[in-house]
Amino acid sequence: MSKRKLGRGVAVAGYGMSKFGVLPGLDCRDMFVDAFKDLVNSVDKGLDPKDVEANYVGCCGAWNWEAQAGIAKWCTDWANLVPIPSTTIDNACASASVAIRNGIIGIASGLYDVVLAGGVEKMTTLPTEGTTLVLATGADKTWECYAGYTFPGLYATMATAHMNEYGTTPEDLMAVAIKNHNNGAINPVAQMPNTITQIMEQRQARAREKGKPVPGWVTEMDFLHDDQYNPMVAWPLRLFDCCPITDGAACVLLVAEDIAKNFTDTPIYVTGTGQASGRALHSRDTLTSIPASQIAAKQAYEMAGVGPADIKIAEVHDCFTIAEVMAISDLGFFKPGKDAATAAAEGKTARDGIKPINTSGGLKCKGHPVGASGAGMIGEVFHQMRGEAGARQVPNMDVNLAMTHNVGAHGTTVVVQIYERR
Amino acid sequence: MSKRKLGRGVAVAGYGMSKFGVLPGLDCRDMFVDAFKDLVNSVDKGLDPKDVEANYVGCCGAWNWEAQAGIAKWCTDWANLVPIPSTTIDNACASASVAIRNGIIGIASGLYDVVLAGGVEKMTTLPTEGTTLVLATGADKTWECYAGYTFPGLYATMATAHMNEYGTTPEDLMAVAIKNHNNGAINPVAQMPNTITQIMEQRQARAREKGKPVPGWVTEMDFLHDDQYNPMVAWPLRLFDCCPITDGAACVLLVAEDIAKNFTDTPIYVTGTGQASGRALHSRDTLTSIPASQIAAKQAYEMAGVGPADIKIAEVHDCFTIAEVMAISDLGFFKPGKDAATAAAEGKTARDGIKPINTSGGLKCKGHPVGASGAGMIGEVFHQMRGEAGARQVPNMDVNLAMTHNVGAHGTTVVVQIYERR
Amino acid sequence: MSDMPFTATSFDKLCGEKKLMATRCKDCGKVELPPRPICTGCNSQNIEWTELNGKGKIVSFTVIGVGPWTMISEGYDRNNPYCSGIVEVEEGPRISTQIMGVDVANPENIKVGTPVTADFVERGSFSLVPEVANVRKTYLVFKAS
Amino acid sequence: MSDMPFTATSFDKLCGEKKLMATRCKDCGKVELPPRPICTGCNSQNIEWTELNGKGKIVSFTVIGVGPWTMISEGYDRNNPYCSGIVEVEEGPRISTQIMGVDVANPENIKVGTPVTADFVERGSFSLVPEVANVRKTYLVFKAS
Ligand SMILES: [Zn+2]
Ligand SMILES: [Zn+2]
Repeated sequence: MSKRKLGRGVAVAGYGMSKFGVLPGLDCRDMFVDAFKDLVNSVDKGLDPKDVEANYVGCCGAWNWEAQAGIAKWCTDWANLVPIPSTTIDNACASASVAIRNGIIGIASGLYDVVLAGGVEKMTTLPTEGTTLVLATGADKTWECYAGYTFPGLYATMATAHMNEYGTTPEDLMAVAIKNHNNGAINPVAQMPNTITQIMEQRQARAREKGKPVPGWVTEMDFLHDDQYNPMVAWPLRLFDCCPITDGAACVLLVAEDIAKNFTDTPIYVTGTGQASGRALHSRDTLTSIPASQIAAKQAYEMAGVGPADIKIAEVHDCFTIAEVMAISDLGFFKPGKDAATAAAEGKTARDGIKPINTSGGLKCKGHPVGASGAGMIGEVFHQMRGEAGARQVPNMDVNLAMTHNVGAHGTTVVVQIYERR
Repeated sequence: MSKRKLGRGVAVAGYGMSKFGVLPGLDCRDMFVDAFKDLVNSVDKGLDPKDVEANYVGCCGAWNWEAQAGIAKWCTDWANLVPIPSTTIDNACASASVAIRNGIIGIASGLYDVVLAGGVEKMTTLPTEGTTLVLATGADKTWECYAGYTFPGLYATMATAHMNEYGTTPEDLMAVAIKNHNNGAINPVAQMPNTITQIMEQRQARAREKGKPVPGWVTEMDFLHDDQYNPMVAWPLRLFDCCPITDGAACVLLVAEDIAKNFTDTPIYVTGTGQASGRALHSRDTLTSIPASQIAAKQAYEMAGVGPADIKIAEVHDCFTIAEVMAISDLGFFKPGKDAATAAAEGKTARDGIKPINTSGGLKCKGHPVGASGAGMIGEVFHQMRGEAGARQVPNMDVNLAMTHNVGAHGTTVVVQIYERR
Repeated sequence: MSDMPFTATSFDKLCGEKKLMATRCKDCGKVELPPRPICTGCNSQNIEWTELNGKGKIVSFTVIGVGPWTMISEGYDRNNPYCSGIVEVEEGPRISTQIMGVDVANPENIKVGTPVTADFVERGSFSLVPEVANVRKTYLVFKAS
Repeated sequence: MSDMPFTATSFDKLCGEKKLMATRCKDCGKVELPPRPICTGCNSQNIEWTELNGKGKIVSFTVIGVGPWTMISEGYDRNNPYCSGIVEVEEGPRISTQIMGVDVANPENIKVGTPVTADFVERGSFSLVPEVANVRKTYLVFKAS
């Protein structure tokens, strides 16, 4: 296979999102409408909804969480965009990125000029056990779930392998959570807008108020080692190694390159896109990297004509801390093993580090409404590349080239995309 | 919106399907593999699986019927096509057509040359009540299902409106079933390969064997009016107005026009594609046609540069008999009302009629594995256009231009595609 | 009520208070039932709640024997079918609804155009998942007068 | 057995007979567990069943407190967690499996490379839908020796 180019350039001209969090009373279409309204407001030169020609919506679990199939068409309807084609895509936690990639392809094909694409997820309708089970259906039900596997369990198995192969420590993983909380704490749209220190202090204050023994944590690592406050979810992963359960929707406005300036003076161009599939965990040659990430990244780099060193910032899939460690080596930013595992602890992936990763706070803090998360990632790079990230804006760096990396399930789908601001 | 053209031509070069029917012991990926194997065998000049670059799979209910989300990637895996991008699409009963349309768009964009696309559904794991409910989630759960609506109920409401507005009779609808059974009876891959007469005779013979009173039906209409043997499902629709519940998978091989002859000397070119969304039934201006069908058809006709009179044969969505009546007027083949309602009874849509419709036997007889049905439709036109339909080959007609029309849910998604043999 | 979002949850809550509420576009006046956050007439987001008088007429209908769980659990089955249909309310919009008080044993006797009035019933929900299915709520229905 | 399709259903049926069966490519010899209808080594469809000796070793693992329903219904929970992991069988391939007979209270004591042997247990199924969840079947598990 030779290098692939899209037949026509595509740009991101707008971004919108609903609240991310526990949103009682709002169903998928309600949240999608909130995201769509926010998107319309984000388009600098205005968007006439009548110009939108197609809607691609990622969603993983509405079939079970909401007893509603084919959610895209109801989102289209409630946004008053009928009769445009509406396509519901389920690629687990990469659903929104696959939806967006298909929107990009739709424009590249010449069929559309203006496409709405994103995702939505309503996850808090069931108790945690039910949500765990619905999420697990994204893995191989027959050959993984029957073995007792849950999503935290699958990533935990990769963490165990990483520790065994490279000497990675639980503290290396905790450092990823600390870094992402540092970013999320200054992200006004984050579900968990607090540093670990702030969370510690809140817990201590609450204990003090209730007249209970006040935990004597001094450092964030003290807190993260506390079995009561940071319990084991799937050994060796603890609660703070895991992203929260989130309701939310997010979407982007994709437009053909030649008309992008009609919508904004600062569009973000999609210069590379890659998508790959992976097998069940037990059928892979490695447990310490995600092969589909490497393949999707290679496709995106080749299409964009750039390499890992050229990427200024990246939003990568950190549903679990170990996922970020694997991502930053699979994407070529750090060497596999120790180099990747210690990048957060050494400040290399901080906002002021050599390769800022997940400046939004990542899925860990921003929240992970699974079908929508890939769109949320693009939101962060859209804002960073346009200098609109406020307190999170990375310092001393012109963010003219950025990447999103979205993993479906435990690596059975990966989408990598590269964006350029010209 | 001006007329749209695809940036690059696309052809169908192969077709495969699993058995359609009740297939105990086979899950979605098993059936998809059967369809894929059949597809590989169908490619005249051979297909090296390594040349397949993407897989789009439609599926409506695996989330509930099989507790497996994101089925595309597991189909890709079991067909040994990892790591190609795999996308799961849920647009209710139009899922396979939306999957195929996105495969077409993928090739048109320049990103792919060879794409596998189709669908799969495993519907017989639950009792009828459960299956009814899973299907209903394709409608508007909040505003239709809560009102007691099921899928037969929604189409029955359209039938009631059609009868009220145009004087359409139950016998007009029964004539559609009789015609489709006449076609399905000579389709070796049909789930119900029998004429109504054959079914009558089987039932009479069975009664005779068991020493029970033998029903005295003389005509097919006698049988179809028998409340015991053709019970009411949702008034005015009876059992034989409804398609069966079906397990099955089907897929097509899509290739770029410029390389189509590498695969076969008789590719079928996709010259028009249209897709539209529709609202819930109560929010439409009409109950006697499906607006999204008309819009999707207009797009497809404009892209192909042809009109209804040019189409030689069509596979249209006949999940219920009333659906075929509405389809053949929405697509412009017959006038709305009496003309469309009586077309089957008058033989106009028979194999030797002026506009043969559903020569395969339609969903009614071929079977309706909901997520796969759109691919099955293309199979029939593929065979008819290549003169490979055997006993079903339409007489005295060069089938060089054909159409597929696939409705998701009760018209919330419609895909119309036009094919040309050059 | 003025601060209730234009959602199904709000509508359900209002049904629980036996109020049949629609949304109304403050710009073009279009009344929407089901309620909507964006006007289908003019795309306005300038929406308010408005109470309906509960009167309407049957636009079309069916009689169903095998319904979803929410109906099965109420005792409806092949021998005890129910009528669902589309009702147009006097204020204009149409909604899907169960229609009570009609001759379900003889559907040919049910006439399009029959006047109906709103009523409310309480039932379980719509899902294969018991945690969701067992949540009870108030449903809008219509009754032939 | 030679005529059993290369499906999960066949594998389950064979588990019910306490047979741990894999598939083997007749062209290139590759053994596959889980069984597969198409060889991942050479794309051949020329496949046969082959019985495994049931011996393997732990490749990686985790210990889970909140499992899917199929585990919850067996009594596993935060206070009674279980170990799931990946086992490489002597014949080559790897499979996900529950691993019994390991120190789940002290996961740091569970070692990659520990030898295990196949065993079979009976349980309910994996679904939120009771009709599916309540179907019992025989599962392959591995036990630390
Ligand atoms: Zn208005
Ligand atoms: Zn082989």
